[in-house]
Amino acid sequence: MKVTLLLFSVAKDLAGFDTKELEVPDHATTDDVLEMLSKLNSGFLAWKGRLRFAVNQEYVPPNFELHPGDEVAIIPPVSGG
Amino acid sequence: MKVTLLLFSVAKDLAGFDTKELEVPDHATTDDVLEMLSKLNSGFLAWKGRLRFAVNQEYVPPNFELHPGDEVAIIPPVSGG
Amino acid sequence: MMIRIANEPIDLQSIVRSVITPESGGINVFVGTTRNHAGGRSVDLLEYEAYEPMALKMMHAIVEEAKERWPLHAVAVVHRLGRVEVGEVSVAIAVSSAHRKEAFEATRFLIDELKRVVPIWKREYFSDGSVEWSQQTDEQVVSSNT
Amino acid sequence: MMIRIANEPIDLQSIVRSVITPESGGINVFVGTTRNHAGGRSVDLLEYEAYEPMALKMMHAIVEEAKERWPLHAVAVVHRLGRVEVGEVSVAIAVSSAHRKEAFEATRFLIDELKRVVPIWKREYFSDGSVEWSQQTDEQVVSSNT
Repeated sequence: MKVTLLLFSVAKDLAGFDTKELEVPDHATTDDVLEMLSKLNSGFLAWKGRLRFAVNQEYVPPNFELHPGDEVAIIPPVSGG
Repeated sequence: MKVTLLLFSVAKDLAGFDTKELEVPDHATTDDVLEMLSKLNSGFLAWKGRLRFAVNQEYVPPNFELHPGDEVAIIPPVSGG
Repeated sequence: MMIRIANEPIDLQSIVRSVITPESGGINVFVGTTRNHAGGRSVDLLEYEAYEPMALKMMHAIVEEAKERWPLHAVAVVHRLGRVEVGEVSVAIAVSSAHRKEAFEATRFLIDELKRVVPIWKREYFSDGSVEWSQQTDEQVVSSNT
Repeated sequence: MMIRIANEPIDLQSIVRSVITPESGGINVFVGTTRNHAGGRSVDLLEYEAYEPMALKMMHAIVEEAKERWPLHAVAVVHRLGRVEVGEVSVAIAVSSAHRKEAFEATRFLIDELKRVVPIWKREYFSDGSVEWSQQTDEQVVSSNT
């Protein structure tokens, strides 16, 4: 299935892109996405504990299951204000 | 001795004036001033516990002794803000 | 340090700008406006009077106390006098600090202290035509119908 | 309810005016400005980016939560994006209530929550030429020299 991946801040810098149509296995989870990214750049491993995921613009619990067409965003520690 | 009396808010309304050169006995205190005003308008008695005095633009303790030329102000409950 | 009594409308932008420093990370601002009710009764207008020289002295004194208690960068306190319509600004206090916690605490302290010690009085013009000195603390109301 | 992401300088007067209602007695405002230092190093400029649709959703969500917790009259939250010079306003939050206590508490809650959950990131342009994503909590700094 296809999901849309959005990356911001340090995650964007680590990946080298800010948005991508991603092909993932059925029932893939946010952990699986992070694993795919870690293969691209092992720097993601060091950030693992501090990256949150949002699916369709809502924060989701760890290892959240994805569905076709989901908008999946990686949210590094926010620093607004 | 002479002091300058300033009245504000309800105290001004009770006295009917806002400033007066007042002749008081030597060693007169703020309590003595309030007693003089109470003779002018007994309405001051009801307010006694809630009127503060300032002498030369500083709050003073109860029954504070006055000196010639003092600027004596009666400060009803303030309501700025 | 902008500490003043104003006879004209208060300009918030200039008050906030006066406390911004390059070191400041957090600015807190309290704005008091005229309410359309007091003690359950409808109010049309407020009128403020002050013992001006002492009011300014006390405003400086409470600012000095706030600066002793918290590491502040700058403070502004402006209070309006005269007639103030419903919805208009009667008082504005702005405080800047490196961190927001201190700015919040100092602003709260300053408005609480201002209301406690600064010799300023407001007269409420009620919709029923009566005019009274404000009784902030549910104290006996002295009427002065005009 | 003024809840926006702004690409232009923030106008404080209009933000405060947007929360004044005839019933309001106390308005509290938090203003965040760009500081000239971070972690002991000199900063020239900040640049903010956001996950905009989610940032707006979260801004609405925290405002709704504040309105459930406190009896508020009106709330405004505006965050700036893009380059913000030292001393310029990056965020402004204004809250009106009948009494000041609630306005102070709700404003404090809103800026704390905004900094915790709203997906906005700032990049610090240091005077030494390096550019880094801000690490608010003394976390490991990831450098991205440009």
